[in-house]
Parts: sequence; C-alpha cells; structure tokens
Amino acid sequence: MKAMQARVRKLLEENKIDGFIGLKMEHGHPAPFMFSRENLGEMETLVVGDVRYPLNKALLKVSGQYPDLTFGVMVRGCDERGITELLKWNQLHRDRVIPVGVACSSELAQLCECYKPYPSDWVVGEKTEGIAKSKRLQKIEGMNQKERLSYWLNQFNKCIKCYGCRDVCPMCFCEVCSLEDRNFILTGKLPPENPTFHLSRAVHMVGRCIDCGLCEEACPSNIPVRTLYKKINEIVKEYFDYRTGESSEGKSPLNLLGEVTLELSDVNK
Amino acid sequence: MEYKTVLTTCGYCGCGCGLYLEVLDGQLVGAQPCKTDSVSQGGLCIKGWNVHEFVQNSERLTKPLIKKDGQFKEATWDEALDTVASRLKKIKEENGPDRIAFLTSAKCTNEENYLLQKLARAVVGTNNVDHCARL
Amino acid sequence: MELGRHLNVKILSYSEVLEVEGEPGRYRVRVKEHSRFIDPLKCTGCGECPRVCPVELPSEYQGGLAKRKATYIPYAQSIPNVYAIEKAERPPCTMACPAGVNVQGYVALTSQGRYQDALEVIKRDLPFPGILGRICPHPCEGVCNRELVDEPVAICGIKRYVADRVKSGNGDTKTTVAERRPERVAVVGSGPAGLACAYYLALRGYGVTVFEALPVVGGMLSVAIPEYRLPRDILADEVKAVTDLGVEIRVNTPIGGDLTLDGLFEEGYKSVFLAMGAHGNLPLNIRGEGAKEVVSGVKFLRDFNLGRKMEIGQKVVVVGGGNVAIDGARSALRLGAKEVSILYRRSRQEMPASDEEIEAAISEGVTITYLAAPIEVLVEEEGKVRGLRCIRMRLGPLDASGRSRPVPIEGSEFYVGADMVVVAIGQVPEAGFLESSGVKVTKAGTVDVDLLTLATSRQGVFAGGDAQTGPWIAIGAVEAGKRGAESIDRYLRGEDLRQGRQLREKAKQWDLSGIPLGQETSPRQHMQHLSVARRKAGFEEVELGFSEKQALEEAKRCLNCGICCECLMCVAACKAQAIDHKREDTISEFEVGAVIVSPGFEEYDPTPLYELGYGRLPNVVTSTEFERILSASGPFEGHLRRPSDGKAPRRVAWIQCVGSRDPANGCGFCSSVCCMFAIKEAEIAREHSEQPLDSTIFFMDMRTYGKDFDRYYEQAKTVHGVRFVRSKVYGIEELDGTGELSVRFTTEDGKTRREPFDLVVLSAGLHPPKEGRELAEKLGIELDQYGFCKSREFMAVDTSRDGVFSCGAFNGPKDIPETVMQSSGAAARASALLASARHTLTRKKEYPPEKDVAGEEPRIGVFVCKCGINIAGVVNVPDVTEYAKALPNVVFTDNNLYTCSQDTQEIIKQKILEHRLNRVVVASCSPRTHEPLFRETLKEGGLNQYLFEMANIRDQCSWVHAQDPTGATEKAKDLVRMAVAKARLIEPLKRMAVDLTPSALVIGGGMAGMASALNLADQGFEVSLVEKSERLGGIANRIHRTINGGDVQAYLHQQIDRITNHPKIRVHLGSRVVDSSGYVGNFVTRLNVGNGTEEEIRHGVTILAIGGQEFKPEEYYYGKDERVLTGLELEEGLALHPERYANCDNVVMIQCVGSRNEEHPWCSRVCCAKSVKNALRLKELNPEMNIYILYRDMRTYGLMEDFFNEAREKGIVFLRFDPEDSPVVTKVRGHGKDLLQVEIKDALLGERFAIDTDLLQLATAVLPPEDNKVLSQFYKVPINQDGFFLEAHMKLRPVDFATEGVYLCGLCHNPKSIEESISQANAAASRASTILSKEKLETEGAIAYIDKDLCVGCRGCLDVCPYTAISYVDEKAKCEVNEVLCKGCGGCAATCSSGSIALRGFRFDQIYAQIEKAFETM
Amino acid sequence: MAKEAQSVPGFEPKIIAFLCNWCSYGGADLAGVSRLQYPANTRTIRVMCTATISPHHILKAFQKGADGVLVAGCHIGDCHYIKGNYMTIKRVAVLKELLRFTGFQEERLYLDWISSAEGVRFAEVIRNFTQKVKEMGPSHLRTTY
Repeated sequence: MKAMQARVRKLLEENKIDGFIGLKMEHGHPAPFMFSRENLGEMETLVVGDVRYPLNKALLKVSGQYPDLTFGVMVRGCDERGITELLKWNQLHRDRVIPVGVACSSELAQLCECYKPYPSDWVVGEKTEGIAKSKRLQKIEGMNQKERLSYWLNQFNKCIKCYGCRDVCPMCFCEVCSLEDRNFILTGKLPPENPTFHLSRAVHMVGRCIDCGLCEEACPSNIPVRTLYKKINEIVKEYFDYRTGESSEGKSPLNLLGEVTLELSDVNK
Repeated sequence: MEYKTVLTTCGYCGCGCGLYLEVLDGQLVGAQPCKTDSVSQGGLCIKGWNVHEFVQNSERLTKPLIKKDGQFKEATWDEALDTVASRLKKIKEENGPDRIAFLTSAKCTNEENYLLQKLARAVVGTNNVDHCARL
Repeated sequence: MELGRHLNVKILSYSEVLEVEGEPGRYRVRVKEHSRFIDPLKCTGCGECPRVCPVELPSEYQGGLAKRKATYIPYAQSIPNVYAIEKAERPPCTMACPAGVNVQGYVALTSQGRYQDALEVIKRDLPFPGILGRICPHPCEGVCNRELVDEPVAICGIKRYVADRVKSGNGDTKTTVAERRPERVAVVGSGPAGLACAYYLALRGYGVTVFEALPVVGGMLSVAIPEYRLPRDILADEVKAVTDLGVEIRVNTPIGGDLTLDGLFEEGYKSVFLAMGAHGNLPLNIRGEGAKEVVSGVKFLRDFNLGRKMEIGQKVVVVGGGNVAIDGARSALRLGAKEVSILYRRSRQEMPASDEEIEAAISEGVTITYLAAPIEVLVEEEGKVRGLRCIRMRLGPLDASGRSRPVPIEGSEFYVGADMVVVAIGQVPEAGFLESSGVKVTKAGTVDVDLLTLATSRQGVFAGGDAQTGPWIAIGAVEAGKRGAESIDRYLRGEDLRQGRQLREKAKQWDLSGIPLGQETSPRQHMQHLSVARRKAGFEEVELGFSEKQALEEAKRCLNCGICCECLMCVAACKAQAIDHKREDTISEFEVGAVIVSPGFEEYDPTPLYELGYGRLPNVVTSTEFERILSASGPFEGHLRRPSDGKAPRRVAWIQCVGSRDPANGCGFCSSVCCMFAIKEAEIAREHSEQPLDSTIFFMDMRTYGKDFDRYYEQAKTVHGVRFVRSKVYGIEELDGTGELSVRFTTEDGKTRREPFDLVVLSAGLHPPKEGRELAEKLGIELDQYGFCKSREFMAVDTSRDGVFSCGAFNGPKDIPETVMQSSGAAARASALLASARHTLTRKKEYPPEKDVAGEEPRIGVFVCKCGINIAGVVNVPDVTEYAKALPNVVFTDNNLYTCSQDTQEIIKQKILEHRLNRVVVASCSPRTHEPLFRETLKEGGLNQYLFEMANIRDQCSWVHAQDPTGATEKAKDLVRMAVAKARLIEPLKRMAVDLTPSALVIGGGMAGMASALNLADQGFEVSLVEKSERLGGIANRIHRTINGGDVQAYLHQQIDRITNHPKIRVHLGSRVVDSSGYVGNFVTRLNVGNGTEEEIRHGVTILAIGGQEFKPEEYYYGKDERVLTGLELEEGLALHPERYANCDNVVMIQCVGSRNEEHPWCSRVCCAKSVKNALRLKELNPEMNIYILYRDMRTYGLMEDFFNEAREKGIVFLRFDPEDSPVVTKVRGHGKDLLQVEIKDALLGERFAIDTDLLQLATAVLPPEDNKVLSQFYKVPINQDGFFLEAHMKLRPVDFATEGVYLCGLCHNPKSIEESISQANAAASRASTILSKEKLETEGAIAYIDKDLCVGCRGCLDVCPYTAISYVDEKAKCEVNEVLCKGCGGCAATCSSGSIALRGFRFDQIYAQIEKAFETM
Repeated sequence: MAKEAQSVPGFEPKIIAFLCNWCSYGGADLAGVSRLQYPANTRTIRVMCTATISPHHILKAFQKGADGVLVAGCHIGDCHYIKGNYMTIKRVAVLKELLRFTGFQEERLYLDWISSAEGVRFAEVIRNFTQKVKEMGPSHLRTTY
C-alpha cells in the first residue's frame, strides 16, 4: 500500500500526472477516486483493495473531459491489457496515461484463471504464474453438443437484461450500443432473445475483451459470461494468432482486411 | 477538476442495492455497484445502473403545468394547488373518497411518501395508496 | 451487362460491315443486320422457343461438344439477351415438292416423335397426307442432299407414317375455318386437284359443290390407282376431311352434258374450277387396234376399280411405261392373267413410273421389254387377238419433253403372242365440251390457262390438275387446286390475281460444301412389303409402312439443310409474338468519326496435321474444347470427362505449338498465349479431377513472359508436379478403339519414346479470323503476311488507314491483359481524333422533377409478372397478387404478361400518379438484369429511382421449382412479403455531384509518360508532366532501334518536340513529388521543382509512369572488364560506334542474367528480343562473326518469332543451359592476350565446352523503379512482392489501381517493349479520360454513411475498406466516409459494433425486416 | 427446455440464404436459366457483397427460427469489391466456433463461394444443404414449425 502511495505522490508532485485514479477507502469500502494535487492530504486513504473496479472506465470519463491532461491509473495485469487496447482503439492518448502496476495475488489469479495476472511492472504484490488453460473452458468443451446447449440456454435465460456486463466493461466505450436497437433485440421482453443477445456481445468482444472478469462479477444472475469471452479470446488466438491486449501493434482480425489465411474447409469443419 | 464516487443506496425498490454515484466536477456521470455491499454484492438491475440519469436531466419539470385545450401551459403553484384541491374535493363529494387513488414515487424521500399516504388516508379518507417499490 | 444498357452504346449484333467510306472524323458506314426472324424489342429472352424447336445442331459455343436448337442464344448470359433463328436457304426437298410442302419441317418434328405437330405442318399445304404418303413419286427424295452422304431420306414413307399414326390415335389437326362467305363456287371433278381446291376454298369460308362425273369420288385416285397401292378407307377418310368442311360432292353428274358451264353460273355459282383430270386414253394408231381385246389402260383400270365385270386374257401385254401401265400389269396379274408383260419404247431410265412400282411389278412376275413398240395388232379370223407385231427402237435426239425420241430400227420386227392388249401410252383430258362455253383449249387438248393464276379465257373460270397440265403426278394436282383456290378467293374479293405471287423455280441438289461433313453414315430404312404370294391373292396393301422405330431412325437421318425448318412451332409458343419468319435483313447506314476493328482470332483447326489425329481420335481435343470441358457451363458441367466414353482421365497431355512456330504450314509466328493457358488448364484440371491427375506438357520453349506468369510456371512445375517435357511430338495413335492414346515424341537427348495418355489437348495457335481478309478490304486496311492487321511503327493500335484503329488478337496474337490495354488504347486514339466533337452526340435524358416523399406514409405498388408462362406456368400469379393486396402499406397490386415490356412501363408510370405510389415492388425476374430498367421507369415516373425493390420469382423460383407449384407459389408469396417489408423501410437516395479538376498529373517523362500526356492533351485536357531528371525520354534515350527496325531516337525526339510545344502540357523537369492528398477528381500534389522551391498542382487524375531500372550484375566480370556489356550498352555501342565491334571473331550473349532467380523471380520479357536484335545487327556488320546466345527459354513471342528464325538462318548459334549449371566465365591467357572464356554444358548435346569470346553481352533484368515505395505512400497504391505497382485486376483492369483516379503504365507496371509501353500509356490516358470527361463526379447511390453523434472514433472501420474511402478526422475525433470513393460493399457497416455506420439501401433494420418476413410462421 | 433436435418426418426446413449480387446471386440466376431443379426451402436475401452480412443478421435469422443459414459469396480474388469476402470468412469462422461452443448445431450455418458461372454448383449446394438440415431436424429455437 505504502509503495503505491509513495509512487502516486511522487508522480503528482513531479507533475508527471495531473490526477491518479485508484481506490480510496471511505466508510469502510474501497471506492474509485481520483487523487490529485488538490487532495494530496488524503493520500494515505489510497488502498489497493482486494476488490476490483473498472478504473479504466473512470479514466475514459476523466480523460474525455480533460484530453490534454495526463492521468495515472492503478492497473492489474488485465487493466494494463485494457490500456494497450484502449490506445489501439484510439480512446486514450499514448503519452497521457501512466499506469501504476499491481500484481494480483495467487488466489485472485486462480479465481480469474488469468493467463498473466501481473502488469509489465508493478509496485505492489508478487508475480504469480498465469494459468495457461482455463478449467472452465475444458469443463464445457468436455460436454457433448446437447449438454452444452442446455447448459448455455439455461444460463442465458436467467438474464434480466440489466446491461450490467456492458456498463461495467472497460472495453465497451461505444456511444450507443447495438444491443439496444429495438429492431435487433425486442424491448420489454425478458429474458432477451437468446442466444442472440449474449452471442452478439461475445462477437463484439473480439479484439476487445481483456479477460478482467468484471462483467461476470457485475452479473446479478451469475451468468458465466466471462467463460464465453475467454472462449472468444481462444478462438481469435487459434484462428488468427492474435492475443488481445498483448501488443500495441496490429489490429483486431475482424477490423482489418489483412490476408486470407482460412480455407472454406477450416470454416465448414 | 475532481472525480469521486459517493456510496449510496438505490431508492427504486425494496432491495436497497448499494451503489456508487460517480461525480465528475459536480456532475453525476455514472453509477457503479458497490462490490463490498453486503446486500447487493456488486449487482444492480437496469434501473440501478441508470439511477443517476434523472437527477440532472435537462428535461425535468421545473414549474407546474396545467393542460389547457390540449396544451400544457405553465402555471403558478397557487393556481395549480387550487385546481387540484378543488377537483379532488368535487370527486370526493360526488363519488365518494374511494374513487380517488394515490401513487407515490420512488424518487421521493420516505418522509414525502409518508406525508402523501397520510393525506390519502386522513384527508381524503381512502386506502387506495401504493408505491412503485411496494414500500 | 453494363454495355448492354449503356445509353450511348448502340449494339448491332448478328451484323456485318459492308462498306466504310469517307475520311477520319467523317466516315459513312453501311451495315447489314442479318434477320433474326425475331423482333429484338419484343423478345424477353424467356427461352420458350428453343424448347419447342425440333432442329438440333452442334453448338459453336460448346465447341461442338453439345447441342443447341435452330432458335438459340449463344449462352445464357449473352447480351443482348435476345434469341435468333438461324436459317439457310430453303432446302432442296421443300423446293422440289410441287405443292411446296415443308418437308424439313415435318421430318424434323417426326424425328422428335411429335407426330401431331408434324401433321399440322403437312396439312398447311397438303390436305391428303395419307394418300400422297402412299402414291407420291416423291420428287423431293430425288434432290435430297443426304444422298451425298449415303442415301436420300425416305421422306414419303415418313409422311405416310405420320398420317397413319395420327389417324390411328384418332387425333387430327384443328383447322380453323374463316367466317362464312356468301359466294358459292363450283368445282368440276373430284380428283386431287378438285378436292384440294374445294378444301382450301371451304377453309376460306366459301360454299363449295364438287361435280363428279363418275360414280366414285377421287378421280384417278379411285379409278386409276389400284387398292393395293391406295386402300379405299384411307381415300374415303381423307375425302371426309374435305366434306367435313361443308363441301358437297355430287357424283354421276358430268359437266358438258345437260349441265353446262353456263348452267352453273345460272345456278348462282360465282366461280368454277375445272379439274376434270385426263381420263381420255391415247390410242396406239396402229392397225388392228379396234379389236375387242385391245383395251385402253384408263378404261381397264376404271372398270376394274369400279368392280365392273370383265374377262381377262391369259397372256396380257401392256403397252406403255407410266404408272397406269404398271398398275394395269399388276392388276391383270391379280385378276388371274397367267403371263403379263410390258412393252416400252424407251429404256428403263425414261420410264415415268416410280422405281418402287417397277420393282414391285417385276417381283410379281411381270416381264418388261424395253426399246420395243407394237406396230400391228395381229387378229385371228373371228377378230380375236392372237399377238402383236413389234419393232425394236433405239434412242434418238431429245424431244420436246426433254427425253430422247425413240426411233424404230429397220428390219428388227418381232412377234409377241398375246390374247389381250392394254394400251397405256398416255392420257388426255376430255375437254372438248369447253370450247362451246368460251374456255380456250390447247392443241394438246388441255385447258389453256394463265400459268400463274390458272385463270382460263372465260372470266371467273379457272382450271388445274391433269385437265390443265396433261397427265402428271397427284401432288402437282393438289398444288394446282390450292393455287386455284387462292386465285378464286382473290377473284371473288376483286383483288388483283397476280400481285405478290411467283412460280416455284426448279430445285436442285446442293454441292458438297453446304453439307456438314463427318456425319456418320446410316442406311436408309426400307418398308416391309407383303409377300409376293399374298399379293396375288387379293388387293391387300403391298407396302406396309414404317414402324415407329424406323420412322424415328429415318427422320433422324435428315441433315436439317435449311437449319430452321419453318415448322412455325416457335411462333405459337412465343407469348410475346416476337417471332416473324418473314423479317428481312436490314441495311443501315450511319456516320461515325472513327472506326475500331477487333474481330479477334480464330483457333487453328489442327485437322490438317493428320498425324496428331484431331478429328480422327475423339480424345484429342483443342485447348478451347478443353476449356469448355472444364467450364461449369460446359457439356460436362465442369466435371473432368473425356469425350469418347465420358470416363474421368487419369493422364492428360498438352502439346504446344500446334499451328504456331510452323513456317512450313504458313504460320511461323508464335501465338504468345498457349504456354500460359496450357499450364492454367493443367492446374484447373488437377482441381476438377476426382483422383490425382498426372499432367504433362510437351513444349519447345516455355514462353511465360507476362506479369507473374513465370512464378505461376515455376509453381506448377515444382509445387503442383506438372511435368514439362522439352520435346518434339511426332504423332498420336489410338490403341484400337479403347480410346487410350499413345504420344510419340523425341526429347533433347535424341531418344524417341512413346507414352500412354487418356486425353491429349492440342494447344492450337491463334490465327487471324477467316473473314479478316474480307473485312480488311472493306475497311481499306493492310494485313501482314500472316493475315494479321498491320500496325504502324510504335503505335500498335493504328492501322494503315488514318482514323481506323485495331485492337486485340487481330493485330497479332496476345493475352488478355495486352488485349484490354490495346482496347483502351484504341479508345484513347479515337477520342483524341474526335476530341472536338466530345459530348455532341451523346444523349442526356431529361427526367421530370423528383417527388419528395420524405415523411410520407409508405404507399407501395406491387406488380407481379407472369413472364408469359415462365412464371405463370408454375406460380399461381393471381393468387400471389391477391396475397400482396393484404400486406401492410400496399395500396395497389397488379399482374401483367411481361412487366418488362415497354407498354407495361407506361402502365407503371400511370399507376404511380394515379395511386400516389411512393414505393414500387416488382415480382418478376432477377434484379441483376432488370433493376436498372425499372429504376429508369421510376425516374421517368418522377420517383427517386431507389424507392424500388424486386422479388425474383422466376430465375430463383418458378424456373427452379417447376415440379413443386405449391411450394413455388408459397415461396413467391414469401419473397413478395420480404420485398414489401424492405420497401416499407426504403428511403430515397441521392447521387451527389462532386466538383472535379479537369486536369491530369503524369509522373515520369519516359516513353510511357509522354505518350499518355500527349494523348490526354490531344483530347483537350490540361496535363502536368513531372520528370525527375533533367531531360525527357527516360530509358528510351539509350535505345536506338526496335526489333522490327523502327528508329527509336527519331520517334523520341518527335515526341519530345510535340510535348514541349503542346499548349495543354506543362513540363516540370528535375522535379519530384514531395506530398499528395485528396482523392479522385480532387488531388492536390506538392512538387519540389528543384532549387528548393515547391509548387502545388491541383489535378483530377494521376498517371504513374516512372519506368524501371536496368539491373547491373556483379557476376561475369561485369564492371571489371570493358568487353562485358549489358544489352543496352551493346545497343548504344552498336549505334554510336559500330566499328568497335565489327572485327570481333566470337560474341557470346548470356540470357536471364538477374531474372528468373530467387532475388528477381520474374521474366524481364524484353531481353530475348534485344539479344536477337543485337546479334542480327552484329551479323550485318560482319557476317563471318560467330555469335552464341546461351538461353534458358527463347521468349521471342508473337510476331518476333520471325526474327528468331532469321537469326538461326544467319548462323547465330543458340545453346540452351539449365539454371542449375549456368555458364561459367573465366579469364584465361591465350594467343598473347587474356581471353574471356565462357564454359557451358549444352543441354542439347549434353557435353561441356568452352568459347573464347571477344565480347560478352549479358541480357540483364529490368528492375522496378527506385521511387516505387515513396509514390505508393503518396497515392495510397499497392506494390506487389517484386516491387512493381499492383494494378486493380491483372486481366480486366490492367492500368487502373483499386484506388480510383490513379492509373499506371510503362515499366513500373512490368517489364515490356516500347510498343507495349505506348499501348499501355494510351490505355491509361483513355481510363483517365473517363473521369476527366465528366462535368461532375457522381457518387454511387447505395454507399455507407457514418452518424457523427454515434461514432466514437475507434477507427475499427478504417482498415476494412478496400477503397481506403474512410478517413479519421483528427479535430472531430470521428471517422468519415469519402462519398466519391465508397463503392458500397458494406464491410464497414458490418464491422462497427455500435451500428453507427449504415450502408444506404442495405441498412440493418431493412435486412432484419427481410429476415423476419422470410417465412410466414416465423 | 431445449427440444431434442432430431429429424422429424414430413419436416420441411426453413433456410435463409444471403447471396452476393455479383457472384452467388448470379450463379443462382444461371441455375434458373439452365432450369436446374432444387428444393424450395430457401429464402434469398440479396446483398451487394457478403461483407455487408454481420453476425447480427445470422443470429437474428436463427433467432427467428431459421433451421439453416447459407452465406454464399465470390471466390477469394473474384470479389467485385476486391477483398469484401476476406471479412466474411473471418466473421463466419468466429461465429461458427462460438455457436459450436454454446451447443448450437453450427452445421446449420454454411459458408461457400459460388461464382456467377457455377449454376450447377449452386443447385448442388442448395440440394445438399437442404437435405443436411432436413436430417438435422427443426432448429431448437423454432417456436412452431
């Protein structure tokens, strides 16, 4: 905690950043807050917190308001992947973001089945090895078609269309969301048309999802949406050898013409 | 330049989910579920996610309006209250109190809700009172 | 498709140029448009007529491997999509038939088993097919062309079969009788002429009464022709066909007795047709003729046929050679005569009776004595005949009837015993009674008539048949009856009798040229005959007619000489009434400013090369035939099959240079493309083959010189395992009928071998078209020695005559990219010539003001089409129309026969006004072909053209669900509902006009750059020409002569002069492009014009012509020894100081230095020609010089092959080396100086040897230009892996880039010769002028647009656009679509997950609406 | 719950086909002109290029009860818009993999390249696909059939 506070204070005092988005312990709850030179005094309330909030999304709001200022943000492994993508998707400006890393604890890493639970450098926490293969995926891959069908339909039909998974997601930065197009998804009907609702969002996650898991945590019905988006990242890796968030070069395979590497036989397996 | 989150409870329904209102330079810019809230454990419904939108919404009414020949025209408070009072009194006398019903709003404070049901029961004399969150 | 609908392009298909007069800028052209016999305006291409057409012939489009009909379109998508009927002149059989019966018509229909239709064709000209099918001597078979193949077609037998078959199935043809007419006509005589006249008059509505002297009806048919030839039931039945029309026949009422001609007129008949026939018998006029037993032939047959009692002699002699004589003899036999013989005074050939009859008589025992005539009847005392005294005759000179006159031979009398004599030497009409009633009679006793109209001397009286012609065949009488009826009809209507009528000329057999050869011979069918024994027993019919199998077989032997047989079945089938068999060829004349001739090429027919077996062996095919086999629309639907047995071949061979590089057969040139398409065919065959295919290509030089061609060749060889055998093929044999072939060839090592193959493809060369010579004469242009169109020096598309340009294979064999470049080049040259007249003749249609429908409730009109029966035959159109009425927002529905016809367009426009429609839905055929037509109608109806949607209920519904009408109707309803659902959501789209700077920027001042600049300037456009160096000309400055002798330097200076003082061209020397922005029509380029100053140029189009670089090798001591030169350097040396090289003893040239290797895996195309050119120049200087050219493949393609031959003739030695052991050059001491020694292993001889050379020329590669990368960034245009610019499409858009408005030409595209560069430069200018010639650039209607409020500037769409039409605007942090560049592919719209991009016309909500309404129950 | 999807006698599948105007739609027309016969279960939606088709459309089609969805465009290199079909094959590949993962019978979605000269192949593709979907039975999303 202290290391983090020191680093933030140093960045602020050296005018490297104009604000730092992190968590402030208030009324016993870690809450998203922006530390700035005006409230340096409250620095010791800055905590890492063992619960995660979409700080990148707050950063988008703040830097959207103040495009010329530079902001720091607390980033775990997934958030850093988020920053990389948000730069590629032109939502942030390269030299106006300074991430301050936190390495996730091993149980959080286990919980997330995160393949890289640590940013490129961090001030708090120790590095734990990532999990290569997600057990959730294997469990579902293990099922046959009928079991998978009933599993997912039952899951999808729990949805109350609160759009929480979208509202919490740091990578969903669209002005208006096509899932609210009444020609596509009928209004006033629960559960929403499935699997269209959830699979559409899954397709949107190609080249976007950084596997931070906030969506699943925000889902009031505990639908394993994260598993879906882990599968998306797996598909994109397998078909196009593209790892979302890993490199600042390249573009999501569904957002550039590129070269044709697939044959019809690969598609109509 | 200031960005902070204010912990509060969603007033729409009885669940009382804990949520943070995101405040940027004094403007409500978003709502986040409070993940450490013992009740909602980081979940919100669609109303909860958009609970902040009506607060500073430009389309909120600021003056009482009375519809005159199909058009809402601005009116003073006195004129509005007199109209409501007289009309309710007329209905009560002609058709009896139970022909009037009261629906309160989740957007009002509990106190205001309490006063309204008191008006219904004591002044008008009807038990037809309800609240969208079945308070 | 686009060309077919272009407003300013007039297509005259099926036409030929007759004459071109005048001079450039003003030519008068006469064109003959062959009649299609179909009105192009009415024909909707629905395809009903070929389904009913009985005539099948080989389809040229399918290379003869599949069939097509006489009415056809070459292939399904041909433009104009209008059918044509192919007709030769009328076939000899139809012309020979006196009654003009359409023989080919009914034979063709019979061959398809369509007997009912065949009978209908016959009865148009002959009401009595059953009768004539039996007794007609069939003059038609006499001239049948099939005789030239084997034997004539048994036409008569087929006609009989048809008549009997239809009668047995008691079907008959429906005859429509015209409405009743008051006049009554009398017909005298009920023979074939009378009956026919009555039949046709009755058809015309006249009341007819036939007066027959004898007690039976039929004239000669019933009283002369015996029953065994014409059964009475057949006769009665066909007479009934006449009486059924209301004709009354009165027997036993002779005219001339109490009932006279005048009597008839008094009785009220308005006209009379005399058809009494010729029943009078010609006497012998010899002594003793009066005896009782001497009977006239006619009377003998009449009494016998009428069943009168008559006694018959034991030994009967019949005198005469016609049918009456033969019938008399055969009847006598049947009546019990023991011995019957015939005396005929001429020989067998002159006998008028038909052969079958003569054969039948002989087979029944009748003996015939030729060249004998009776001179006296010998009579016993009591007057009984006991014999004839006769005399031998010999044939003398021809008499009036065209037959030789018999002349008695003195002293040759002889005696013939006989107890009865039948005299049948000719009949004569008994027309004496006519004289008294004013009807003139000829000396021969026949009625005298006007031969054309059959009118007699008495008004209203006509005559025909034997009474008028003397004894002749029945079919002639029928024709006379028909002609008489026509005349009477005209007479009674008071019309001129002669107008528009002419007599039939005599028909004769065609010569062999008209007949398609290679017909398999098949024997003529012969009828079953009654056994001779049974014939005597009674009068059963002798000839038993054909079986169905025989009739079909026989009918199939017909060669369809007239091609279309005018059976008129198509006329009935055509709902659009577009077919008119009388349409004439039309000659039109019009004025043009320029002429472009491109008749293409003809594939060489390898049949003369006997040893290759083409035409003989079915599994030897030419390359185009193989293309058809591989094509999905080909005879085997794309499956790899071989013609002989349809088996899938495992081993296929290609043989190159068939009809090319063959001076002995007059085709010394190289056809340039066969190597490439042989490899392509091998590759595609491999894909189409179900099992692994081994393919072998036998070749001399592999000439894959085009862009990326060599890489394709290497890949085929190394990766796909195509076997390339450098060899000379001697011949192909077939292993005895198994279809297996064996190819005999010799390889370089001299060994000759044989290899088995299932299929052999001959890569046949490209020859000038046959009609090329004739066309050249008409156009007044010269051809070269091979018949190709002669090009001018440096300007390949110019012909010898000003204002006439040529393009494509007509001026020399070339591949598709070259052809397309030349076609655009020719257009450029023509545009330059006609620049002053631009926009004068082009039409601009004016449209009414467009109604603003924004905000209106959708009011949809639905038009459902029947398309004749094409839709209505399967889909219940009224049901669909009714269904559409109930759909939301539909305010009007209608269905029409042909919605695409002109009049229906007017109806649509009316309905738009009448019902205030603001959306139109048409349910008919494919929008691909008809959407533009209907959009045009909407524009004319004052509606925005995009307020339109189509439902394809024909091509993708009725045509493909023919057996499932309910399913098809259901689907049609769904498709209409989907179209209406989308129509509701359609918004009007505008095509915005964007301003354009009408000037061009050409970068690169070499030959190519200058040529395109000059052409554009000549077309009147401003041009800025930017050249990096200080002088124009580029690499051409170092070239002096082209291979065919053109003076490059002279041409270069002429071009530079024209450029420097051309008013429209501004030249910027020493200038470079430093920046460029903008898009088509609005480019802005900044130039650094030297000495630090910059200049900004605004231009509408950009042409990149930055040339290439000469490769400077390191190997072979280049740069270290001045005796080692590149090709260019040697050329410069030879031109500037030839003396240096005159006294070299040995010169060695090494080809492919720096080309076709890993570093530069392309062929630099020009080096072979350059080496040959330099070598020939060296030989000119010093004929003794030894010149060796070491090559891998000699690629002197096209007409340059002649120079390669000339080089070899002049003793220049060509040595081939394989790339693995290419030549080694070492320095060695010898003869007191250090020599350059070139060591080589010659593939042909197989040994290594060394040459000491005084001069070594390296044919070095042509590299891409150095600034290709820089310019590629500025103008956002791609570079291929070799560094050359990558054009939009290698074959179809070779000078365009994908980014619109930027074009390329010259070496920067790919190495090429100077002429080819200039052609490509003109092409680039032509393409550029398509933009510059517009006043404004119009955007497409259906393009993408981005909603500014929704876009978050994430740029996810930027790199999905193939046209780089989307750009990110920094200040707005949003993406924007450049409406000029966007082509409407929709890629961006589908990528944007927030849905803030929409493709107009295909918005997401519109597609969702179509999905939802796809199925009723969804 | 999810109905067991298996072949039902007398079941006629409903298939939605997205055809691109320049190639597969042209092939369909040629099949028509050549009078080739194929079952009438398909309802065609014409788009200018298969690049216009988003996963949303395909999911919407299945959601609305289509038993099969065919996407047919130009062969790679033939596309009228040069590289439109590059996007199509990528999108369909991702969507099919996702459908398979969530237990939806992804064979119901079929992608093919058909040129405007391949009338025969078009008819074959429709026949085979209709037969295959018929054997798979109604889509479990189908509310009524």
